Amino acid sequence: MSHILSALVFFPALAGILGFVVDKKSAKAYGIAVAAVEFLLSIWLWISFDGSNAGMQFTEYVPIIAQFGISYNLGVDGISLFIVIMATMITLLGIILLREDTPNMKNMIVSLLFLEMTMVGVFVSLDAIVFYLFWELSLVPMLYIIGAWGGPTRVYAAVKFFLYTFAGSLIMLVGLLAMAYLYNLEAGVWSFNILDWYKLQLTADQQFWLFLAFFAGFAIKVPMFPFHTWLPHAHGQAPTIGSVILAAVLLKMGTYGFVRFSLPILPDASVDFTPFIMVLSLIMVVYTAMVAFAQKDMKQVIAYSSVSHMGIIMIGVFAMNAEGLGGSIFLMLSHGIVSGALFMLVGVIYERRGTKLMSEFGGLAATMPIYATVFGVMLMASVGLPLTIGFVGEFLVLLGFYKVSVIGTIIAGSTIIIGSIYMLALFKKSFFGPVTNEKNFGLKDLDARELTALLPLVAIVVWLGVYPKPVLEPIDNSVKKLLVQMEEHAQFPSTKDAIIISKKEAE
Amino acid sequence: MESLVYVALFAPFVGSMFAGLFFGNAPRNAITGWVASTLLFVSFLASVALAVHVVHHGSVHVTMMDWISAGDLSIPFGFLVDEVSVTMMVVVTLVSTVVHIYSTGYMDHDKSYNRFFSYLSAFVFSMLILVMSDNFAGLFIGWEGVGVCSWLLVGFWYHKADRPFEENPSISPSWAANEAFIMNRVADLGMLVGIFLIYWNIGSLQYDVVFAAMPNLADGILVAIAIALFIGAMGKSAQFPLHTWLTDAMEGPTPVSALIHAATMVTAGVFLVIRANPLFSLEAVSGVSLFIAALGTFVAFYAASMALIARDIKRIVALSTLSQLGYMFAAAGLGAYWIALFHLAAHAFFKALLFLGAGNVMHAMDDELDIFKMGGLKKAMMGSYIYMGIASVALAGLPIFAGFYSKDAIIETAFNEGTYIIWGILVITAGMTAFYSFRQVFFSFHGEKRYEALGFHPHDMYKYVLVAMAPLAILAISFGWFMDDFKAFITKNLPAYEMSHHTHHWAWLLGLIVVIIAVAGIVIAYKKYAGKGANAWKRDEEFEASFIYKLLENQYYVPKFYDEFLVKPYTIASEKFWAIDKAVVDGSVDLIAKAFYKSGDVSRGMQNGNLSSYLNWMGAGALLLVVAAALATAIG
Amino acid sequence: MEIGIGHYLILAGLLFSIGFVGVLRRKNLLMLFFATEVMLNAVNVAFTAIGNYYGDLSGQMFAFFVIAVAASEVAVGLGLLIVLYKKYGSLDLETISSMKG
Amino acid sequence: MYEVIAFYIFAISTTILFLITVMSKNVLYAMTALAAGMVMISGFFFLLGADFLGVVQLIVYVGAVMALYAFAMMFFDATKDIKEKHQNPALVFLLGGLMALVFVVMFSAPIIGENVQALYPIVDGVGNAQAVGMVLFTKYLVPFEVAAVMLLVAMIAGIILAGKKMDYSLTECEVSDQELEDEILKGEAK
Repeated sequence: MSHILSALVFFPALAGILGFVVDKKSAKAYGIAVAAVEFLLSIWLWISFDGSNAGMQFTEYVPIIAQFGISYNLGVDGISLFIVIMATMITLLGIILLREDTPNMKNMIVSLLFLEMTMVGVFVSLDAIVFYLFWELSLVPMLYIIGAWGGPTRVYAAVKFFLYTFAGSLIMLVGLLAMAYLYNLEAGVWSFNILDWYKLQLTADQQFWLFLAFFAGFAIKVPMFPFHTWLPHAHGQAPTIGSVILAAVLLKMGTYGFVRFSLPILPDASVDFTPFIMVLSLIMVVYTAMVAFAQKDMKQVIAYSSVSHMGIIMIGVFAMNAEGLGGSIFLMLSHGIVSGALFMLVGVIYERRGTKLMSEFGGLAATMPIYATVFGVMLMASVGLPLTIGFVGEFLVLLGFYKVSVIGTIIAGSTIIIGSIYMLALFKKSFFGPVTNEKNFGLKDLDARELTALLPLVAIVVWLGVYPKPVLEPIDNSVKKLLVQMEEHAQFPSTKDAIIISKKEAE
Repeated sequence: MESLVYVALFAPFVGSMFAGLFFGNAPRNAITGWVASTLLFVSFLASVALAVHVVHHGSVHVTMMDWISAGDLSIPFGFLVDEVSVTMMVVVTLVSTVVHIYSTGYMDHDKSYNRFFSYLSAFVFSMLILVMSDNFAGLFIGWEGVGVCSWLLVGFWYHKADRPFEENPSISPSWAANEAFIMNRVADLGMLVGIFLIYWNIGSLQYDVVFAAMPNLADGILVAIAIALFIGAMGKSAQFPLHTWLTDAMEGPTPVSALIHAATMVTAGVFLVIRANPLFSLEAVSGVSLFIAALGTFVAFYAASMALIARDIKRIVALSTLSQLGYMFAAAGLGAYWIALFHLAAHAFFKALLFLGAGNVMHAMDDELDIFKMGGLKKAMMGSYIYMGIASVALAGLPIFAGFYSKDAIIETAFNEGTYIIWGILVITAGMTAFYSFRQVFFSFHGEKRYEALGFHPHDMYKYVLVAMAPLAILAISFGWFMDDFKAFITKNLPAYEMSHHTHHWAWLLGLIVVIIAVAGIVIAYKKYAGKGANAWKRDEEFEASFIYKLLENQYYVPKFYDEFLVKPYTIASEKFWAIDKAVVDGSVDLIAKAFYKSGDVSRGMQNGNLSSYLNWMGAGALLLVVAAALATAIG
Repeated sequence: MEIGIGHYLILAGLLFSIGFVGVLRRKNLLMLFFATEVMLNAVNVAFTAIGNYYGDLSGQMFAFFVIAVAASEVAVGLGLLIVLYKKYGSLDLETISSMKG
Repeated sequence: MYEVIAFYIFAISTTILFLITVMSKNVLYAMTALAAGMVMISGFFFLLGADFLGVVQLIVYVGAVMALYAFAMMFFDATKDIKEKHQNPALVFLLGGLMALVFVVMFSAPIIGENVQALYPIVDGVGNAQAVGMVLFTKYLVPFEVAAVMLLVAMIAGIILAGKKMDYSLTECEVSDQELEDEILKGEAK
């Protein structure tokens, strides 16, 4: 099965095209079936993945435009493997959670399957052009999902989402092309292969500008402060499934971009930019957490909390040691699962009540105990309670970042305080207290469909919180290799000092 | 022995999961309570067996599996059962078992009976992880775990509505739960920083490795680690200024207060300091240790002063807990770790007993907490009266009872260390302790039956519950008798703190002073509050209007201060930030979009359909091009 | 005094400007065409002068093509003018404003 | 000297004639002035040694194009003065004046690139028509053919546009014939 990655990428797309001819009534079943097959494929990928091999596996290489070095080049390592699995899993669960009476179900399924293709494609492509193609293509189905199934101001939100991220990624494209040009100058041949770029030595000036170009694309996607404002709009208007995938997977593309492009290709600039990134990320962590506290709408709280958590991921990426970087990749997974689940949960209550305002609720714990329990578990994972998935990543990131800046770690660590402030405030306002709104009295608790979507996430939250090793180990191996590469690749002694290679690797 | 460790650890977990099966709206199921209690008893037996094993064969160390390993970091789920942790285990499981059995009676009529046992057992599980872990990360798991369980249990009656601060200083159970959780998180951050410091300076989080490497570290780092860890301890053990959550946590059901907020969880901070004694006893961190002792002494006095006038029966007990935690920290800070641990254990017994007695009173009085509305309950509740009496005597530190030995040892330590100010304050506090604990006893059990006018019909707890409380009562009386055995046992692991010869010489006098002051406190309380008829207590309006009374009643205005200077500014800042986010950050993005729209709007005027004006525009453009060409020629 | 390229170019520039003014001020389409013819001729003079100056025939070639283009433009343009005149009964630009945006 | 005099005569006359073309209110005057100006322009070509171009100018422009204009004029009422509304005429002259000024300044500056080499040099001893033919049918063959096609297209377009069946619009097919006729009648009434 040497083409498993191609299968992973294109199976959903092909199935999506076929989906146009599927009967309307069976569209959801079809979607579940396809997503399940895709998910099983990704699980198979994991099973056949060699955890001890830190390099790229299952690589496929087909030249597309040979004279410009553009090729169809796929591969997966410990860093991308689990994000792919998470993407397929979240898509599957998201489709399961879709209501039967969703309007235009067929279109929804088809766009979700196309979205799945682009998501998987982004994380497995090793060619900058192919990467960019998937990157931009992912905007289209999401634009459609927000614009077609969203709330009252969906068009504004969708256009803002599209234009904002698109503007950033165009700058990134310029960076990618400049990178290829510089590679051509240096090596004499054209190549868009990321692995080739890893070997390229660039001057400090070139690295500086290239970093900024990449930064524009990735930072808007993450989204970093102050480029985050498209996110609350998008989340506020997107349908549940849109928010789930947006928060769980699409945001990770930004941080993944930093890990895959900025760090190894531009090690010196990455180290030089660390204070800058740190300041932005810390503002992101504290400021957006405070903004989240001020929200009246449950979904907005979670949207802003997403931004806040992405800040933690960002500082982990720039911790320049295996603990921080590995932790931040793990945190990408955990944030995907937890925020995905939280958005699903908000969607559940929104379906029942047609509102997301916290003031409309209160005392839900009494009327919907199972719902409250699942929400509580996800809340605890979100605030980083040990033995939930949220803690492992957050702990490692903060631990790793300590080496970069003590003050920064303390400020970032305040996330465990302010994170619990807004989350507990949300929980108290919606779930605790007497039931004051009579509309909340007869609310149904989670039904079978919702439980099918949510319980696997709860199980994963606990499983990876207690025993993260199967996931953490491949990540750790690849991260260590990445750091070694960075260190060898770095030109300035100060960079080499900043990158900490774990002792085992150093030997 | 390994299996015993796992039995001790996981029995409560199984109980919690079992109770959890009857979650949700499932009707009350008496089995859950009994299964959970039985499993806890099993855990207790295993702990005792382990204790016996430790006495004879030394400590047991097991590693269950890897938890987190990334980079050079490797954290296993490892459990260490040595003298210190086995003491904690026995205390925790014993008190927990009693509280569980008590709860089957106390929570009898609560509709969330199953949920309660699920939470309570989960708490015990977390607490056991906390004390048994062999590394700081594992400790942190338990640390946060008990925090969550405390959150769940304090907010157990989440359906109660918020009330204004003036009416109920704790506002509501859910509010108190959140306060407790968030305030603990503040301290947890300190703890995390301590863990990071340890990891990056030593490279491991295992206790044995860390403590072995401690003496080789630079002084500054040691001090930093000590401060960071102590900040963590301050949160969990509710030391000033992170103390306000403890009294508010009394919103939880009384068994919870007895177990979590008196006997076990709040002592976790003391446990941490004891556990990290190789660090805190280093010369380099003596300043921090002294600070710990001073802070403990301050808190002991501070809390006792508030207890003097408190009217809420649970608050009085909570404040006395706070005060006793201060004693423990004083001992630990002065280097007498084993005495601190001893007081911790003794305190766990008598304070749990006291709380459960208070719970009985509440149960009898239909959840009335105001002692001004009680009085003369002795007849109706003889059993509870005896228990409360025993516990209060122990707390007051009268001879024979457990508190006498442990507290006296702490006061003696303060004298021995030459810290006479600490000694003096601790002695005065001992008198205050005796006064307020008996004030509460006399108020509720002696004097006029004030409740009759209010229409209460008190009745004592179920018999089996009272029987179940007996072990605590016995230990509250007798635990002190085993002081020397305990010392011999525990000092295998902890530094053997010995009184100097000089102090030893004066020990009888010191003890006498403490006892006299304590007895004086009791006598005053009796005079004031136990009288009947003409001697009956009357409210002293003048005193209640005085500044000191107001100060104490408002807890030195600390909650007010937090509300005014932390909560409100934070809320306002959050709102402001949100406004900024919408107006400035998002606004500037929209501004770009609007600029494009506007330019389109403006330039649309050119498209007026008049060819002639199009030509004019074209001409202007052509002119521009020509000028540009001319300039280009001129320049280049 | 010799007539150099500068003279021709300046003259061409002036003629072009005259045509330019015509284009700008004329509202009658036919007159507009005249003005454009003036501009084209001015450019032709410039092309030829430059070609002569460099001793290169390309200048003349361009002039040829310009003439060809002008001829076809007149052919098509006049046809359109007739259509317009039939439709609006006038060649005044003020009356023809169907392109209003 | 003779060349200088010729140049200035031609220059002054073309300028005046073209100014008349641009400023005149009468179509007939304007066209006549244009035709005369073009004749004068051909004088420059002869002066510059582009004999063939001069002849082409005379034949094509003064002959064919002007004839076309003359015929076209017959459709319109050429004897009446044209009424034009001039909004801000000052601006027009300002723009034109600026344009002229820029050109004068630009061209009176020393020419740069004196050493440009001729790609298709004028060969001495060979007649201009012959030389032009050589270049036109070798290097510029493709553009020449394209120009030929273009002229053909223009011819057909001109015929169709001005052709007899012009009583309905080519662009507004959806408008019914009746409406169109009404509109035309209205236009004629004006």
